[in-house]
Amino acid sequence: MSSIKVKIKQQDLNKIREICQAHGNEPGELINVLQQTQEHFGYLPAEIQEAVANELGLPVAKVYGVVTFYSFFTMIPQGRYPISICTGTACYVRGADNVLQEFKRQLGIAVGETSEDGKFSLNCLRCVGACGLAPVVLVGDKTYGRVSPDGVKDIIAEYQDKE
Amino acid sequence: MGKIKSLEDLKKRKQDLQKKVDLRERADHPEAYVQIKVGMATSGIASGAKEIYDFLVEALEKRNVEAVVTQAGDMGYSYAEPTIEVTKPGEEPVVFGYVTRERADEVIEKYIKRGELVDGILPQNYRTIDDE
Amino acid sequence: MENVKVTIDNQTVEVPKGTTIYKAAKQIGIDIPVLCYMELEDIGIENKPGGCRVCSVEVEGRHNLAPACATEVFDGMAVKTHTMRVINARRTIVEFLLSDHPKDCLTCKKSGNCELQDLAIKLGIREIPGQEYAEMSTYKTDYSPSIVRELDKCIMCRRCESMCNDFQTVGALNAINRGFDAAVAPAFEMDLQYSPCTYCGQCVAVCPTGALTEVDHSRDLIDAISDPNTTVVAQTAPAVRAALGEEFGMEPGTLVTGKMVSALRELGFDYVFDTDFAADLTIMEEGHELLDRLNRHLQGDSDVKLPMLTSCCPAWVRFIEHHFPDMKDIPSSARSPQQMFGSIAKTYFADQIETPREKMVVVSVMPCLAKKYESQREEFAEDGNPDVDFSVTTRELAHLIKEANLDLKNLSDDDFDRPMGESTGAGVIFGTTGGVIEAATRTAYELQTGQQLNDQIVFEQLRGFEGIRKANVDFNGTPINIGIAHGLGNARKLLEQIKRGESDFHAIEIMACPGGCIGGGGQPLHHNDTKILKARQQAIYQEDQNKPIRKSHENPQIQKLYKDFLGEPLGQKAHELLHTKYFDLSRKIEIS
Amino acid sequence: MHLLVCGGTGCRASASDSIAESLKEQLHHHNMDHEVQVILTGCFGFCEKGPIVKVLPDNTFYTEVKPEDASDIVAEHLVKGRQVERLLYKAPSGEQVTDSRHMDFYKKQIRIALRNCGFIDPENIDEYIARDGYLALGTVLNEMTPQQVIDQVKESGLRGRGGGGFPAGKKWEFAYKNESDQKYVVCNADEGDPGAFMDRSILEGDPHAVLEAMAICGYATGADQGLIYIRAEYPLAIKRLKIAIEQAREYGLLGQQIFDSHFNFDIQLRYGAGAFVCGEETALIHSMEGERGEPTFKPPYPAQSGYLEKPTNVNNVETYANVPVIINKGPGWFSKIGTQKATGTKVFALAGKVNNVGLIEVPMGTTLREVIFEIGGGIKGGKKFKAVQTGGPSGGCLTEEHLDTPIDFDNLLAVGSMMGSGGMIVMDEDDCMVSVAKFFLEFTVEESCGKCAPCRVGNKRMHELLERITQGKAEKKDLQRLKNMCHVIADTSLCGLGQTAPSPVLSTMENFWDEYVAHVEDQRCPAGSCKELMRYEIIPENCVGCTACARKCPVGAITGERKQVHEIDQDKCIKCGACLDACKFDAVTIK
Repeated sequence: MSSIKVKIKQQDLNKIREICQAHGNEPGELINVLQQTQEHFGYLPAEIQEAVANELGLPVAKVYGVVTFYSFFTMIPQGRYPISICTGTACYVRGADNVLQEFKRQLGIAVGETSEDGKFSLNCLRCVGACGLAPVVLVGDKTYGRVSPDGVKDIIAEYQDKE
Repeated sequence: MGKIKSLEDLKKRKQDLQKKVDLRERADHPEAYVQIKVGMATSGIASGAKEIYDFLVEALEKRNVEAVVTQAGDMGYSYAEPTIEVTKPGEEPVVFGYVTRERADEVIEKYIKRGELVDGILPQNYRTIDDE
Repeated sequence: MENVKVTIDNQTVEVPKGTTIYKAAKQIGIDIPVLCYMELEDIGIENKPGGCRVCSVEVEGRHNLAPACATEVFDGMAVKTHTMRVINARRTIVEFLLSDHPKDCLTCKKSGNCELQDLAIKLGIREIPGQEYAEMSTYKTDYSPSIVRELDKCIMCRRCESMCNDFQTVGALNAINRGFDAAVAPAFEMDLQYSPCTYCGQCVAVCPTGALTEVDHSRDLIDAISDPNTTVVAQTAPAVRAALGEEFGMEPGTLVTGKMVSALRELGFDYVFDTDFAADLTIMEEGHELLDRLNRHLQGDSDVKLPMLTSCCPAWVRFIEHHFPDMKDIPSSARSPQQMFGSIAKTYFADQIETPREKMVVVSVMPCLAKKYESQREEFAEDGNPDVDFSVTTRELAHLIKEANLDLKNLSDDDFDRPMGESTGAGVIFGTTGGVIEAATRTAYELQTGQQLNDQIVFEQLRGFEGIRKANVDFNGTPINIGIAHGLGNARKLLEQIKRGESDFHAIEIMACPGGCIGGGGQPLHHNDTKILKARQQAIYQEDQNKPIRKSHENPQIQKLYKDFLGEPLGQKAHELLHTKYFDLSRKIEIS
Repeated sequence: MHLLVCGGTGCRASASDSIAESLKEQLHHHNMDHEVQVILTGCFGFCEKGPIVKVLPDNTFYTEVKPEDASDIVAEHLVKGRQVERLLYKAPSGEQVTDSRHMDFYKKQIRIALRNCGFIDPENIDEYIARDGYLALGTVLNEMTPQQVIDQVKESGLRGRGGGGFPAGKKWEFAYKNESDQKYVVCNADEGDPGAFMDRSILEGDPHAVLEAMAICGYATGADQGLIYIRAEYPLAIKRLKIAIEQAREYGLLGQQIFDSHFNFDIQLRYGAGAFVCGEETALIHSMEGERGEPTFKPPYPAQSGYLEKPTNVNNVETYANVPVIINKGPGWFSKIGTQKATGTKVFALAGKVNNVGLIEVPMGTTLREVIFEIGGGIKGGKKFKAVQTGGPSGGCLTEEHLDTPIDFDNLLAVGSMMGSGGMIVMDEDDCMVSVAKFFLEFTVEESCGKCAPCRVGNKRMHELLERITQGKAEKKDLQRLKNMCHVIADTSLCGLGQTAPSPVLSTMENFWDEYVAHVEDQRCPAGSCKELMRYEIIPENCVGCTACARKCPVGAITGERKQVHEIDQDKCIKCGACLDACKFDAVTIK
């Protein structure tokens, strides 16, 4: 019998330690720590959560419980061009669902998934506060307003050939 | 700027900073201030309206007159350009024609400050959207 | 304390301020159904998430229904617990719960003992509208050595989460996901065996449904007994006899030792022995180890590890291996009674009856789920043949007895077989918190001082129900400080004291379950009534009192065992067969 | 002159940053950098026509401005004094509006919470101070006792703007009266209502107002620590808050011995990670403590045992934003605005099928009609008004007959909706009310924390049933069952999220019963929006076989030879409507 070993890269562990220490290794800072950790790594895979749990002295089950509670946290790496469709009410009544369906169809992935080539990931978000431009789609930081299902193809094409 | 140590300090600081937003403050409630419109259509500019406009903004501030100076389009008095329309709070607008820097100075000192009439008043022949 | 008057279903009752509607109603015999609510009095655990809403009642002047379990009464409050509005709500909620619950009651381990099933029966639910198209949560079933998790059956009562985190501080289980997908599970939904779970089984003990159950070995048992070529040997833990009767409608605290022996014989066991015998053996080893450490300490040996911690409880052992691996040399190296029994049965006794160990099946009947796992630990086997083949719980035994149509109540009182059925009162009290250390004290005292205890055989200062107890026993001029903890959260407190160098204990007994083994995860379900645990404790002490011999070292069969086979306590053979070592099982972050 | 460029999220999304930059460049080019100041402000509210550039002092209101328009604005308007007509706002009547004060959109509004939004540079504390910023805090610390502050807030009648409408002063008093060595003031900025962005706009446009109010609340309740719980998805608001906190500390308006008093107060940010339920104050507190954001049973209330089990006052952004004004202008001034039971104003995020989408602030008691048809400029595209949804997922859909209801907390409740945080979505004849209910339920199902059974399972079941209705698979008796589910979930859920989750369903059943019945009995969607109840078909007589539809069909569901009648494979059809748009011969029809 032996201990359970969680493998992680030295530089990743250093980064996690740095983030945890910046928050005083306080268990109460878990969410802030996870925010920064995800900001750095792009997502929160199991070994990262294990390391955070270890640094903060928390059961990893608890860290996982928190990660799976908040929609902001993800265990799946995001695409290089994360696509977010606003599904706030204003966008909904102006046809966001049709736009979403079209993205799903064209990319062949479901919400919360990343395309196989790692290029695109698809997410929904609630109200970006640009209701005047509804329906709104975000690709990374760039905002597309008054998007119609017809326009989806063009948005994807804009990134398809980029690296 | 350093720390604000007391309420007095804050009030003083506010006084000093007031000018930063005065223009916007007045734009929100122009009726409470002296409003001056400078006719600045192409012909107005050609006859020197821009200089008058600049002069008014500067002079009013220097002389501590709370006023709103705005640019307006063609006022319909092409013959008398440059023209300015002055509305004092609660009073009817008065339009002055052939305005030069000297005349503008006179308008401020006599009409706006003391309420005396000066030469060059033009008859009013239009209504603004405000009146409706 | 200020009292308030409250009217419940037109009856007025006066209760202390701060009492909940549920408790006030209970006082006047009004039964409000609950599902998630759990209060374990005496051990300070209250699970009150207000989650199931089954206890909803109508409070005059309130716009919505109030959860009786969480709502405190106020003076002049008027409550109705069974209006049509309440009945409709309650039934609708249970329909909701059932709509997301498997309907495999026929084969579910919890059938007949399931709080959700009871409620469905009570509310007369006959159909679940919309079931045809209702999406159901699905999770993979997780089989660990001790515990089966079928999360499809989880109703999010959070009782297991409370036990695992608040009471045990193990942190293996936590609520995960949210909304309809929410459940209670280990991190990343990993199997329990990779989690820090200690297999204490307290999650199973409180689970209202079949989401958390024990690994069932009754099929293996039937197979073993049915095989004419194997000799099947039973050992029964002390706490089993104090609880088995409950499964047959007897009062909690009824001792059924003799009837249990009859039943086991009837079921076809070839030998019915007693784990108590091995408990006496444990005391011989552990007691000597304690004295050895103590005397070295008194002689100024600074390397000696004190306090010595008991090691009978496998959940506790796994806890220290997982959570305090740097302290793994503090517990006694003595194996638990179950494992000592196994290794003696398959050597000493196997020789006596001239049966090779492969042909012998040792079955333990335990109040415990961690014992299932313990019997499977690699170090307790020889050439792949385990010392204890498998372990069944009190509940599994009860099922088998019922299956065999045996009327436990009316069975004769039989005695255990010899040699390994001989035991003392000291062996019996292993079944309750404080018992191991009391048994050890009885022996250590006499061995150390050379004086007989006679009438002072009972150490009242070691008994009780508080989570952490401290006592001082005068070993004829040498004061010995003893600590007792039940519940791993309490154990953690003592361990942290030791770690900080603030502990002045010489010996500490630790049991993972509330009340010790009597409150084990394999016992008949107490359904949150801790009075049952106290009754079982009394039964254990009663059994001790009834025993003609009450000190382990006076057990004649133990004396014979040492003389004929083992030699000296802590001797070479004893070390080989009766001692063990501990491992570092903690999670380690390693650089890849 | 001042050029105000809207820097709210909506306008920034359309590059208002670059507009400001281009304007500065152009000014430099024309040598006017000294006379004209460019200020990037908070939200103007008129998001429909963003990005907005406003020229002061003449109030010229340029809409839908692009960075390349900067040269015209400077060269024409500023240099030559001619308004750039093509950028002026055109009212729905077609008339050009030259001065923003004459826009219907602004006419009925009174801006208290939004007083500085679109007016000052939110990243400059001096501009806030110039607008009487921190005067209220100074006054309170110098001249008032905590009880007097509480009394003023009580007297003003200010009620919580986050949803429930609980009197703010009363709440402060509870926290004040619970003695403790440590107390906290929390600002709930976890706006998660789909279609609401007023809190974000206030934080982006006037962050100091919230800081000042929190400090006032800290003084009144006896707290020296403030926490702002803000959605991590609000990067701009976070940035501006951080700047504001830094500036306030520099000026000594946060920190030790503020205004030379014994009062210390500082503020930290805590980030929400995407859970709507964290708008509920106990859930919010758990989230701030690093836990899952699950609500707990009240009592104890946060005022008794909140953050780290210490007395805690929680209010939302808009509530706080009103406080400095109440102190400065007096509770009497404030309580004269609005109605007797609901004083002051309310900010709404007006969106959906109205002409003027945007952020508005109106006195309580303004009617829905005034908001939708005057401020909102009526229904887009001349369609017919059908319903207005207030209160987000907790609220309901109101109809024509409710349009003259004066908006306040109690009135909206009485007609089956609620104020909520201020989302107001207008719907027209094309919106199916069952689908709208389903949309909100989908949101609730996704956002339910899963703690209590009625919300966790019940809402899921309701959503499934609504789905069946929109697919024409439900029976009449299901409607009765749906109603019962609504009542039980509302009656038994643990927190406000679950208790109000059925409101969108109940209110649409109440107001649009026939529409439900049509789906169930005739398998028909009267609004023509439920896809499963729709069929696209080709009218053979009209089809000329031009192949336009087949080429446009994204799933290849249309077959047919050139110059032959085409056909739609119903199994493949995803009902996107591309064929209908493509056909020039009216040969495609919806059945």
